[in-house]
Amino acid sequence: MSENPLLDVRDLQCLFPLRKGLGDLARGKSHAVHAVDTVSFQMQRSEILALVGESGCGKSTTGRLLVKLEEATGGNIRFDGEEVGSLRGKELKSFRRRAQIIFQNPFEAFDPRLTLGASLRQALRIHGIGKNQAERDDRIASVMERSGLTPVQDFLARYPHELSGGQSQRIATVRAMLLEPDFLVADEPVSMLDVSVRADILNQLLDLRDRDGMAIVFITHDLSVARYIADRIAVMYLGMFVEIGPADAVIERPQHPYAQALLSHTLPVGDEEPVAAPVDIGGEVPTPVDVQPGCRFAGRCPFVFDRCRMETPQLKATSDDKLVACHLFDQPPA
Amino acid sequence: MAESLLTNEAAVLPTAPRRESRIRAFWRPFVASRMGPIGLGILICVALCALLAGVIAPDGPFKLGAPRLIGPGEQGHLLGTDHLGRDMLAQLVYGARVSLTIGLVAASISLFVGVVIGSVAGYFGGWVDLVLSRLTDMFLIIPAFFLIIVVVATLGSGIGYVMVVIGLTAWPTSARLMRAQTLSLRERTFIQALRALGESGPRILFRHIVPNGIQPLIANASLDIASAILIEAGLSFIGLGDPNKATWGRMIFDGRTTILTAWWASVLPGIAIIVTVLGFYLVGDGISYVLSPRSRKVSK
Amino acid sequence: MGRYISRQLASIIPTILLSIVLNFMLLHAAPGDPARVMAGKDNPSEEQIEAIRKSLGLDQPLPVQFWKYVKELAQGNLGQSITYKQPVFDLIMQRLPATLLLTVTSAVLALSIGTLLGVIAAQKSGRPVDSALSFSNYALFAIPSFWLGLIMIVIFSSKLGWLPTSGMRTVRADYTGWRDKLDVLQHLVLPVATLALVQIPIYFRITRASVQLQQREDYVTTFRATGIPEPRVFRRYALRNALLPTVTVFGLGLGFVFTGAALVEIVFAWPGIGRLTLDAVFRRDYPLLLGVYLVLAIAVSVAVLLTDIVYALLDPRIRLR
Amino acid sequence: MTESVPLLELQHLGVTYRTDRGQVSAVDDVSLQVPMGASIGLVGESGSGKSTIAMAILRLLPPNARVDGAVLVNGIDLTKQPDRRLDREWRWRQLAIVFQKSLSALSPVHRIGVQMHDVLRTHEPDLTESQRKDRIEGVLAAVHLPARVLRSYPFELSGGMMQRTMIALGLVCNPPFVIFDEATTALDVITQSQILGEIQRLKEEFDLTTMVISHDVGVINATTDIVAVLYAGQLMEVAPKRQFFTAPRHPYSQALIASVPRLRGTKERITGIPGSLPDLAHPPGGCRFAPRCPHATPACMEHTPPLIQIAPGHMVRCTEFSMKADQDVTA
Repeated sequence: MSENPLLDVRDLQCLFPLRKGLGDLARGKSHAVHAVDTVSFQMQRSEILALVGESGCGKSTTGRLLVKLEEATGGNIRFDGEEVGSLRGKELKSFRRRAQIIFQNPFEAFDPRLTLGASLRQALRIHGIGKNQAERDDRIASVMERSGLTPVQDFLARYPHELSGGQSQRIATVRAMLLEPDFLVADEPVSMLDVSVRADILNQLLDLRDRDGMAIVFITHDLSVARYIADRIAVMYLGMFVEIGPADAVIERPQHPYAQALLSHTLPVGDEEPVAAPVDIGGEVPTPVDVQPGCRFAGRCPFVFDRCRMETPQLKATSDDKLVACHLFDQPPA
Repeated sequence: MAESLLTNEAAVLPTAPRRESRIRAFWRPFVASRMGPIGLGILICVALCALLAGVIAPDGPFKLGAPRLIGPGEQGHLLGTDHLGRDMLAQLVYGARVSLTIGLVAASISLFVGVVIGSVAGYFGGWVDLVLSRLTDMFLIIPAFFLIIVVVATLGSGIGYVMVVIGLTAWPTSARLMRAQTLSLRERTFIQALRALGESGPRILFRHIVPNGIQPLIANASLDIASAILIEAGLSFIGLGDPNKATWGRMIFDGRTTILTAWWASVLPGIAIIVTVLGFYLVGDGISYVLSPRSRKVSK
Repeated sequence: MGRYISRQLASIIPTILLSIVLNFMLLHAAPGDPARVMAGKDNPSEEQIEAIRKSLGLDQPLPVQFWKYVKELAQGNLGQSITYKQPVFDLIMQRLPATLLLTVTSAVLALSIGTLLGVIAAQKSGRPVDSALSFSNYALFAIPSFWLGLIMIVIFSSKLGWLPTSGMRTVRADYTGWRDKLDVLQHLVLPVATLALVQIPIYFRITRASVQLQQREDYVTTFRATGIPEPRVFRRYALRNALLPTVTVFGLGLGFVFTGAALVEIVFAWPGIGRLTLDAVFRRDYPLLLGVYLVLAIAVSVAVLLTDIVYALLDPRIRLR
Repeated sequence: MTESVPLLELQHLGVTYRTDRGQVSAVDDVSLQVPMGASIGLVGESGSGKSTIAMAILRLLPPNARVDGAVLVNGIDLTKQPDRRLDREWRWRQLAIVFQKSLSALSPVHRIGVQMHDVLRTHEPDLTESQRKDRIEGVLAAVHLPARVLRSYPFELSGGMMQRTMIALGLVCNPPFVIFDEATTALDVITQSQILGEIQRLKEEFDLTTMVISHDVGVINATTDIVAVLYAGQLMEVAPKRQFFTAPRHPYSQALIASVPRLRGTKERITGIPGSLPDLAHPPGGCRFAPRCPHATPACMEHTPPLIQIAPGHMVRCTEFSMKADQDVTA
C-alpha cells in the first residue's frame, strides 16, 4: 500500500437494477444485477494491470467505472488523491482529460461521417488544447508519427471505413494520447483484431508505459495476451477479484481454483505442455442476479466445503506476494 | 524526433481508396433501385406545373365565364371546365401548389418535431423518456384525422392551420424511429468515446447522434408528405379545406354530383393526387434502397 | 407474460388520460365563449348563455371544471349534443356498430390479402412479380379512399347496376331476418371493398419487408444445410417468424382505418360515426365532436392492447419472460 | 495407408462474388484432400475465404457467388448435382456443419425438440416417433445435455448449451463428415476448451472425419492432425500439425505463429505482420502475400507460385520453393 498511488479504488460496487414488473413492485422485491461487487486495488504510474475473466465477470464495467462512463453505486475511486465520484462540470472535464479509454470495436471508434482529421481536432478542441489550428495540427502530426502512422496527411483525410482494423485502433489510441492522459483503460483492444495485427497495438501500449509513464488497465479474456503485456494480473469472477498479483506469479503459480481452471483451459499453441493439471469445473457461469452470501464460485468449485457456502471469502495476502480470495488460503489457525 | 515506435517500416496503406464523391455514392444505388428515378421524374413534372402555374393559367383558377362542363380539348380548354365553367387545367396546376406546400411543410414539421422528441427521449432516458414516449404513443393511437377535424373546425381551416395541424399529428412515427436510432447509437463505440473525451451531452446528441440517425427518417419523410397530401384532400373533400384556395380535394367534391355526365370534373383531380403521392412513395423507396445494407458490397 | 401485459396496461392508461386532457383543452380553445357556442346559433338571450355557463360551471376555476369534466366522463356522460339534443354517448353508441362493421371487415380483408401478396412478393423478390406487386401497391396506397368510392359507385352501381349506390339498407323495403341481412350485405360490399383496397398496401409492405428479413436469418441457413427443401423451410419457419410484426401493425392499423372509414361513409352515405362527425363539424357541435374523438381514441387503445396480447401469445420470447 | 478415395476432395476450387464494387475473388484455386478419418484444420484470418469454402462445399453460397472447380465427396462432384438430390442424399446425411453463432442458429419461436425431429423426419421418414425420440436423446446424451433441452426455446439456453445442441443436431443423421465453422469462437475460454475436448471424444465415438475452421491457432492445435493455411483466398501451406507448429515453411505461416503470445517460454517482443489485407476486388498479381512478405522478391509479384509438394503430406505455395524445385529438375 504505497502512500499516494495514482489510482486508489476502495470497495467499488456497481449494481444494475432490473426493470421492475408490477408484480415485483407489489412485493417490494427489487432485482439487481451485481455487475461489480467490492473491488479494491491501487495503481502506480508506468504500470499495466490486466483484468482477466470470462464474459459477465464485470471487467468491462470496472473499466468504464474508472473513467466515469458508468456511475458506481458503492465504494470510491481516488484519482491522484481526488475523489472521482463527486466530480461534476469543469472538474469532471479536467479529470476526463487525464483518464482516457480505448474500446474493443476499432471499426466503430470514430463518427463515420467525419474524416479522421476532424475527429482528432475535435478531441483537442473539447479541452482547448493548442491556441490555433496550426498548433493543433502539429500536435496531431507528432503523435501520429510516434505511432508510425505516416504519411500523416493521408490518414487524416480518410473516412473511418477506409481503414483496416489495426490502423483504426492505433488512431483511436492516438486520439486518447492527444490529451496527454496519465491513465488509460484499454477495454479488450485487440480481441476483434487478427492475431497478425495485434502486435502493433500491444507494443504501442507497452511504449506508452515505458516512454510516457502511463498507468494502463488492460482488460482481456486471453491470459496469454495478459502475460505478454501486464506487470500485474487480476483474475475476476462474477464481479469480484479472486486473485491478484505479479503476472508471472499468477500465470505460473495460480492458487485460486478458478484461476487454475482458467489457466488450464487456455489452449496451448504447438507442442507446449499444458500449464496446469486440468481443473474440471462443471456447469455454466451463473447469472449475477440477487447473489447469495458465500463464495460465488462455490457452485462449480471442486474443492468446495461448507464454509464456502456461508461466508464470502476476502482477498488475503498469500506467500507468493499475491492476494487470493478463497477459504482454502485463510484457514483460521487449526 | 524519437525514431518511429515500430521496429518494422511504416504501416503499408491499403491500396489508395478509390473514393466516390458523396453524391455519386448516393446516386448510383438510387438509380439501381429503378423505382427511385421514376418517382423523381414524376415529382419534377408536378413541381414544374406548380411553379409555372402563373404561366400555364395566367388568369388564376377561379376565372368564370367559360361554358360549364365542357369536355377536355373543347373550346381551347385542354382539360375542359367544371360545373361553374372554371378551367380544369388552371385549377389543377394551382391545386398542385397547395398540395406540394402542404405536403412539404407538414412533413418538415413532423420530421423536426419527431427528430427532437425522439432523440431527446432516446438519449436522456429516465422520466424524460417515459413522458415523451407516452405522448408519442398517445398521438400514435388517436385517429389523427378526427383530431385534425376537431382542431380545424375549432380554430379555422386556413391553409396555414391545416399544414401545422397535419404536421403536429404526423410526428409520432418519425419520433419512434428516431428514438430507436438514438437508443442504438447511444451504445455505439464512437459515442461512448466522445463521452469519455468529455464532449457535452447536447453536442453529442445534435452533432453526432442526429446526423447519423436521421437517414431512415428521410426515407420516411416522403411517406409523411404523401399522407399529408391525402389528409388535406380528405379535408377539402368534406368542406374543411381552405375556402379561397383551389385544392384537388374540393375539385373532386364539386364534380361529385355530375360524375356520370362530366367524368373529368372529379376523375382528373383524383389522378393528380394519385400521381403526386405515388411520386413521393417511389422516391422514398429509392432512398431506403440506398440506405439498406443490401446495396453494400458482399465482403469475406 | 403477466409482467408484459401489466406493462402494456400501464402504458395505455396514461395515454387515455392524456387524450382526455387534450380533449378538455380543445373544448376551451374553441373561439369565443364556450357557453355562447354551447347555446347554439339562433342568438339566445343573455340569460340563457349565463344559465348554460353556470350549468357547465364555466365560472369556476379551470382545475375545478376539469375535475367536474372528468367525473362526468367517468359515468360515460360526454355531455349533450347541441344539434340532436341527446346525450352524446347514446348518439355514438347508435352509430358505432355500423362503423365497426365497416372497419373490422375491411381491416381483416386487407390483412389477409395484403399479407398473402407480401409473402408472394418477398419470395420472388427482385423478379418482375415482385416489382409489379410493389409498384401496384404503391399506386393503391396513393389513391384517396373517397375518390375510389366515387369511382366504385360509378362503375358498379350506375353503369353495371349490380349494387346499391349508398346507405346501409334499401330505404322503403323493411326486410326482416336473413333477407335484411342480405340487403345489408349488398350495401356493405362496395364500401368494404373501397376501404379494404386502400389498406392492403400497409400489410403488404410490412409482410414483404419482414419476410425478406427472416430469409436472411441464420436459422434459414442452418435448415438449408440440413437438407430440408427450401419451400418447407420457408413455410414452417421463416413465415411463422415473419408474420409476428404484421400482428402488431393490425392494432395500429385500426387508427388509420377510422380515417378512411369516415370519408368512405360520407361517399356511400353509410350511417356510421364518420357522417355523424361531419354533421357535428358543420354545426359546430363541440360536445359531439369531442365525444367521437375520445371514444375512437379509447377504441384504438383497446385494439392495440388486444393485438399486443395476441403478439405476446404468439412469441415465446415475450410469453415466457 | 491404402490409396483410398478421399472422403472430401477440393479440386481448384474458386469462388467469385459479383458486387457493385466489381468481381471479388474470395477463394482462388484451392485444392485439398481430406482422407477418411482425418481431421483437417483450415486456419486463416478475416478475409481469408475459409467460411466461403465451407459454404461452397455445402453449396449454400448466396446467388451472387460463382463457383469454379470441383467438390468431390466420395469421388462424386457435388457442384454437378441438382439441388434436390443434394438435399436428399448429401446434406446432413454425408456432411453436416456447426456454425459460429449458435444462439441464432435455430428458429426462436419453435421448441428445439420440434426442430430436431423435423430434421430427422426429413432424412429418415420411416422411423417411428419413439425411434426418433431415442435417436435424438442419444445424441443429446453424447454431448451431456439433459432431455429437457428438447422442450426449451433457443433463447432459454446459454451459448455453451446451444452450441452443444447444434453439435448434437449435426450428429443426428450420423454423417461421416462434420465441418466446425468457427464453432467455439463465440464461447468463453473454459466452455470453449470443454466443447473442443468433447468434439475430440465424439470424433472417436462416431468415427467422424472433421474439418475445423478457425482463426485461432490454439483451436487448430487442439483438434486437428492436418493444417491448411489460407491467406486472402489462396491456400499457402498444407502440413501435418506437428510439422506446421514446429517447422512451418511458408513465410505467412511462420509470421502467424510468431505473432501469437505464449503462456510459456521467454517473453520476447512479438512483431506481427505489417500492412493489411489486399483488396480482393483488385487482387495483386502473383503471390497475394507478397506485399506483406519479409522475403518478397520481384519474382513473387509477377506470377502466382503453384502449390508444390516439398515432403509427404506437406505442400507449400511460395516462389522460393517453386524456384528451388525448378533448379532441382534442371540441375
